[in-house]
Amino acid sequence: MSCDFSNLRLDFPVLDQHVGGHPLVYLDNAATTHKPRAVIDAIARFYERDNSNVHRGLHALSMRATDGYEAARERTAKFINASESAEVVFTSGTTASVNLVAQGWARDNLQPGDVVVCTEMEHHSNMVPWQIVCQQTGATLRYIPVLGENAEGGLDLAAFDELLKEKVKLVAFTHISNTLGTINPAAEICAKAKAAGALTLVDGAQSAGHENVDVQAMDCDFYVFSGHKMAAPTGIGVLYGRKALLDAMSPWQGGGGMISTVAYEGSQWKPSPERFEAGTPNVADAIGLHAAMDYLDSVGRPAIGRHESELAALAYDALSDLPGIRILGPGEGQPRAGLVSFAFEGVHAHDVVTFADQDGVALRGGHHCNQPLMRKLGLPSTTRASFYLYNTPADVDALVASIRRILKFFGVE
Amino acid sequence: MSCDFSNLRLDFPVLDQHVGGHPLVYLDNAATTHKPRAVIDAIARFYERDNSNVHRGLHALSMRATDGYEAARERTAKFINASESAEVVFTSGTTASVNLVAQGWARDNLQPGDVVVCTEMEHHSNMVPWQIVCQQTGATLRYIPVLGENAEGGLDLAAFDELLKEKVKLVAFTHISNTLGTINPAAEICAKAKAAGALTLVDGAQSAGHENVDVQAMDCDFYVFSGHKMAAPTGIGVLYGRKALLDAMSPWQGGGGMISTVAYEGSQWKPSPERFEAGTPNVADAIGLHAAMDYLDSVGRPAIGRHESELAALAYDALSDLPGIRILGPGEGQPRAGLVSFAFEGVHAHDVVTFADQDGVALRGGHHCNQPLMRKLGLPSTTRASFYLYNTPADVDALVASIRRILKFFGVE
Amino acid sequence: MSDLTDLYQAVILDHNKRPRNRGRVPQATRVASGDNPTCGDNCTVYLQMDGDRIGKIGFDGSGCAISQASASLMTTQLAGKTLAEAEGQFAEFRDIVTTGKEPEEFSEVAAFAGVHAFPARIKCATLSWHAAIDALKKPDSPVEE
Amino acid sequence: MSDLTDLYQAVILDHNKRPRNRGRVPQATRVASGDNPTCGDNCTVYLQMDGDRIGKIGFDGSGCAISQASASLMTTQLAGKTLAEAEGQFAEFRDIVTTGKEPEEFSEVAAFAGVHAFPARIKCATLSWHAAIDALKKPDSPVEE
Ligand SMILES: Cc1ncc(COP(=O)(O)O)c(C=O)c1O
Ligand SMILES: Cc1ncc(COP(=O)(O)O)c(C=O)c1O
Repeated sequence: MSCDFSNLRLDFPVLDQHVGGHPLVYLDNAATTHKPRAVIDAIARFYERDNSNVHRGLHALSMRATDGYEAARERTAKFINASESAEVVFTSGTTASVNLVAQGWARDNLQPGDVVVCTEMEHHSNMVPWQIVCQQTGATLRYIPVLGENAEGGLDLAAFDELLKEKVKLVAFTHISNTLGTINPAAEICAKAKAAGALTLVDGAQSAGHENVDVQAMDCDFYVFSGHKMAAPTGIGVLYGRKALLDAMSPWQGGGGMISTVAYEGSQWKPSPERFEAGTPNVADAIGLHAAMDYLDSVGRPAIGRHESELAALAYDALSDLPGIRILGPGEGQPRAGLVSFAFEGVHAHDVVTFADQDGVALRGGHHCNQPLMRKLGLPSTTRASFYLYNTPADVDALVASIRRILKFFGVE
Repeated sequence: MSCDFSNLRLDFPVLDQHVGGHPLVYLDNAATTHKPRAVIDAIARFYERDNSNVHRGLHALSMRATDGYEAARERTAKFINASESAEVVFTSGTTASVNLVAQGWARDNLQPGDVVVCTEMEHHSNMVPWQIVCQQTGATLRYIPVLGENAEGGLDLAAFDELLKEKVKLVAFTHISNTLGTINPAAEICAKAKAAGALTLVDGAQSAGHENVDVQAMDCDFYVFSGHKMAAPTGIGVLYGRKALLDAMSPWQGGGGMISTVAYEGSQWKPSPERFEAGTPNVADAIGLHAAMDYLDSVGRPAIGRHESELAALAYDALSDLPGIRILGPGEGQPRAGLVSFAFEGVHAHDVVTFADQDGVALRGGHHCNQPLMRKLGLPSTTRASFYLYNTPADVDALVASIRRILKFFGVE
Repeated sequence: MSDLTDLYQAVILDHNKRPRNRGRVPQATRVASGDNPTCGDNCTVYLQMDGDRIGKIGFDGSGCAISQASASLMTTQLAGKTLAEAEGQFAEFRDIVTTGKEPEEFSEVAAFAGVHAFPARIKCATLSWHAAIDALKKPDSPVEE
Repeated sequence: MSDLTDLYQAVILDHNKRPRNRGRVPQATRVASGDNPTCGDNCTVYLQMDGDRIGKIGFDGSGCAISQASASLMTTQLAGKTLAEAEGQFAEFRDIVTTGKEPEEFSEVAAFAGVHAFPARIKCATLSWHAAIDALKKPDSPVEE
C-alpha cells in the first residue's frame, strides 16, 4: 500500500475529540465526510487574501478570485477526466445537479409515451426529481429491480434489457448505492442505454471521492456529485455534462452571469458552463473543493477505495456472526464499497445509533433516503456504518464491540 | 456615533494587504463584501468540531450540526423580524431565491392576461427569472420606469399606479439599487401592491446587511438576500416567505430531506422550510451567516447604513467637481445608499478600473447586471464605488485622487 | 452508560419487549396515524368508543424502543378516558419528556423522564400520543379493514 | 505606474482618441459583430471587398481604450489584405498580446505587447480582430442599413 492510512486521521482536526468519554469513531461517511486541514485552510485563505466577486471584475482581488474559481473548474475536469473544463458546471450539490438536468433537459425533451429508467436502489435525490418531471411531462418512470431478499443480487440487468425495449429517453442510476454498498457496472449500463438511444446520468455521490472516475471511459452523458461527501465543503457540487448537450439545454435559473444580453423584452444566454451558473457562485467552496481533490489524489483514490472496501469486509465478517442480523447488499466475498447496512430482529436502528453514540461510535440509522427500497425489503430502517480514508481496523473493532454491548442490553445476545 | 468605524478595518484580514504597492482600498462592496475574522473562524470551527450531516442523524456530531443549522435559521428570522423561523428558507443566494419563487409560485399561479411588475432598475437576477416564467405561462412582464436622464428621480410611482390597474399578480422590486444607490420606498410599494391584490417580492441583496430590516413592518410577501453581500460566506442566501404562501407552493427541487414519504409511484412533501431544502444543505455557510449577523448587529445596522451613506455623500461631492462626469441616481442632498456610479465622456469605465487598481483602489466597471437600464441611460457602462462598514473618509480621498490622475492621463482634466 | 440506562429504563424495555394492546381493535370506530418523516417511525391508533370515553384502544406501527414502549404505555393510560382527560394526561407526559421533571404522583410514565436528555428522541416518545388525540377528536365512523 | 504606461502606450492613446476608419462603410458587402458579455464591449466590422481583398473597412461599437485603439489599428493593418493574410496577421497579433513578445519587424501593433500583463484585457484587444475575420469568411451580400 502506497500510503499509511493509520496516520491520515491526524490530517482531520474534527477526529481529535471525545464523544461520551470515548475517542470519536466516525462511521457516518456516506452521509458526509470530514475535511482535512488543507481544505479548511484553503477556504480561510481565500477569505483572508483573495475574496472578491468573479467574472465581472478587473481589479486585482477580482482577477485572483476568478482565476481561483476557474482553476477549480479545470481541476474538476481533470479529476473526472472530462474532455474540457466547460463541461463542468458548479452547483450546490448532487441534488441540485440532478434537478438541473431534470428541469433543464428532461422537461423540454420528454413527452407522453417516453420512459425514464432509474433503479430501485436510488437515493431520493435521484428519484424524486424524475417523479416530478414525469408528472410534468406525462412521461413514465420505470425502475430496474434489485435482486435478492437482502438485495444481495444487485441490479436485475435482464429486466433492464426488457425495459430498454420501451421508448427510453434517459437512464439515471447510482454508481455506488449509499444504502447497500453495491457497486453498479456503470460502463455496461451506459453502453446498453446508448445502444438503445437513451442518455445516461450517473449519480456519483458515493463514487467521486472513492475511486478514479473517468467519465469518457464510462461514456455517460451526465455525472453528478457533491463536495461534502469527498472531503470538500458543504454547499458545492458538480454537474458534468457533454458540451453539446449542455449547450442545447435550457437554463435552469435566470440571473446575473448567465446572460449574454438582457433587454427589457427578453434575454439571450451564454454557452455552458456560465449558462447554468446564475448569480454569484460559491467561490470559496469551489476553491475548497479544489484543495480536497488535491488532497485525495495525493493519497490516491484507488488506494482509498481499496482501504474502505477492506474495512467494510472486516465489518461484514465480524457482524455476520451476530444473532438475528440481516446484512444488506453484496454477500460474503462479493465486491462491496466501503459501507455496511444491517438490521436486527427486535432492536430498532435508532436505538442502536443512540447506544453506539454513547460509545463514541457515530452511525446512521434510518431509511438512508431510500424509503421505497426499505419497504420492498420489509425493513423500517437499518443501521449503517460507512468508512473513509481516515478509518482504521480499530474503528471496526469499536463498532463491533459496541453492537455486541447493545444486543446484550436488549437481551438479544 | 456608537461605534468607531476607523478601527473596524482590523476585523477584516483581507484588508491588510497592498495592491500595486498601495494599501488596498476596497470599494467593490456592492459586488461582494469581505468577511470578518469571526465569520472565517465560525466556518473553520464548524469543520473542526461539529461537521456532520443534519436532520437525519442521532449521533452527537449530527445533533450538534443540526442544532447549529437550525439556530442559524432562528437567528435569520430574528434578523429580518420574520414571525417564525419556518418562514426562513436557506438557498444558495439571492438569485436562487428569486428563481425558487418564480418556478415554485409564479409558474403555477400565472396565466395569460396576468401581469408581473418589476422595475427598470432591477438587477438581472430579479428580472430574467420573471422574463422566463412569463414566457412559460403567457403572462406579461411590465416595468416601473425610472425618472430623469441620470435616473435621479427614482421610480415613477404614478406610472406604477397606472400599471396596477391591470391584472397584476406580483410586484418584484429591489429595495436598494446596486447601480444607482436609490433607496426605494419598499413599504409604500408593498402597500399599493397589496391594495391591488398583488403579492410582493423585495430584493434585499443591497439592504439586508445595511439597515434594520423588518419584513412584517414592510409587509412584503417574499424578501430575498445573499450572505456574501453582508459579511457572510459565498454559497448561502435566504428566501423569506409568509408561511401560508410557502406551504401552498410547489417544491422547486426534489430530493432527500424535503419529502415526507416516497414510494416508487410518487411522493409527498414536508411543509416549509424543509420542502424547499432538498439535499444536504450548506450547513457550514449557514453557520457563517449566523456569525455575520451577530457581527453586524454588534456594530449596529442603522449606524452602518448611516456611515456608508456619509461616505457616499463625501464621494458624490468630490466627484461632482470633475469635468465631464455624469453621476447616476439621487441628486445632491437626496437620500442615497452607500454607493456612487459615474461615467466620463471619453474615458471608459474599464480603463478607469484598471488604472485605479494600480493605485490599490478596487472599483467595478461595467453594466452592473443592469444592461437594459444602461441602454436606456445611453451609457455602455459606468464605474461604481461602493462602501461598507470598514471604509473610511481616507478611502474616499484615495478614490478621488486616483480618478483625478486617470483623467489627467487621458488628457481630460 | 448512566444516561442510557435512564433513557432505557426497565419499564421501557419491558413495554418494548411485550407491548400492551398491540394490534388493531376489531370494532374500531376511530383511527388516526402519525409518522416521523425524519426517522421513518410510524404509528396508528385504533379506538372503539364507549360513549365519550375510550372503550378499547390498540396501536400498530414500527419504530424504536422509545416509540414502541411509549405507545404501549399510552394505551394503558388512556383506556377509559374522555378527550379532555386524555389531553390532560398528554400535557403531563409532554412535560415529563421535555423537562425531565417527574410527576407528583407515582406513575409508570415517570420512566420517560430520561428522554429529555436526548432531544432528538422526544418526537419518538410523543408520536403515538399525537395519533391517539387525533383519533379521539374524530367523529365515529366504521373503520375499513 | 510603469506597467500601465506599457499598457496605455502613446500609440494606443492616440488611436483611442482619434480612431481611424470609425463608422460603417457605405457600400459594405460583409459585416460581423462580436461582444464581450462580461464587460459589455461590442464591435461591428464592415467590409467592402475588392475581389478577394478588403477594399474598404470600418468599425463601430463601444468599449475601453484598448478595444477602441485595437479596432482602429486593426483597420489600418487589414486594409488590402486577403483572408489568409488577415489570419496570419491576427495570429501574430494574438501572439503579441498573450505573450508580450514584440514582433521581429517594427510595427505599430507592438504597442499592444503590454496587454499580456493584464490577462483580463486580452479579450478587449482581440474583439475587433475576431469580428473582422468573421466578416471576411462570409459571402458577399448587400448589408442592410
Ligand atoms: C440588487 C441585487 N439583486 C440581486 C443580486 C444577485 O445576488 P447574487 O449574485 O448573490 O445571487 C445582486 C448582486 O449581484 C444585487 O445587487
Ligand atoms: C447515492 C446518493 N445520491 C445522492 C445523494 C444526495 O447528495 P446531496 O445531499 O449532497 O445533494 C446522496 C447523499 O445524500 C447519495 O448518497
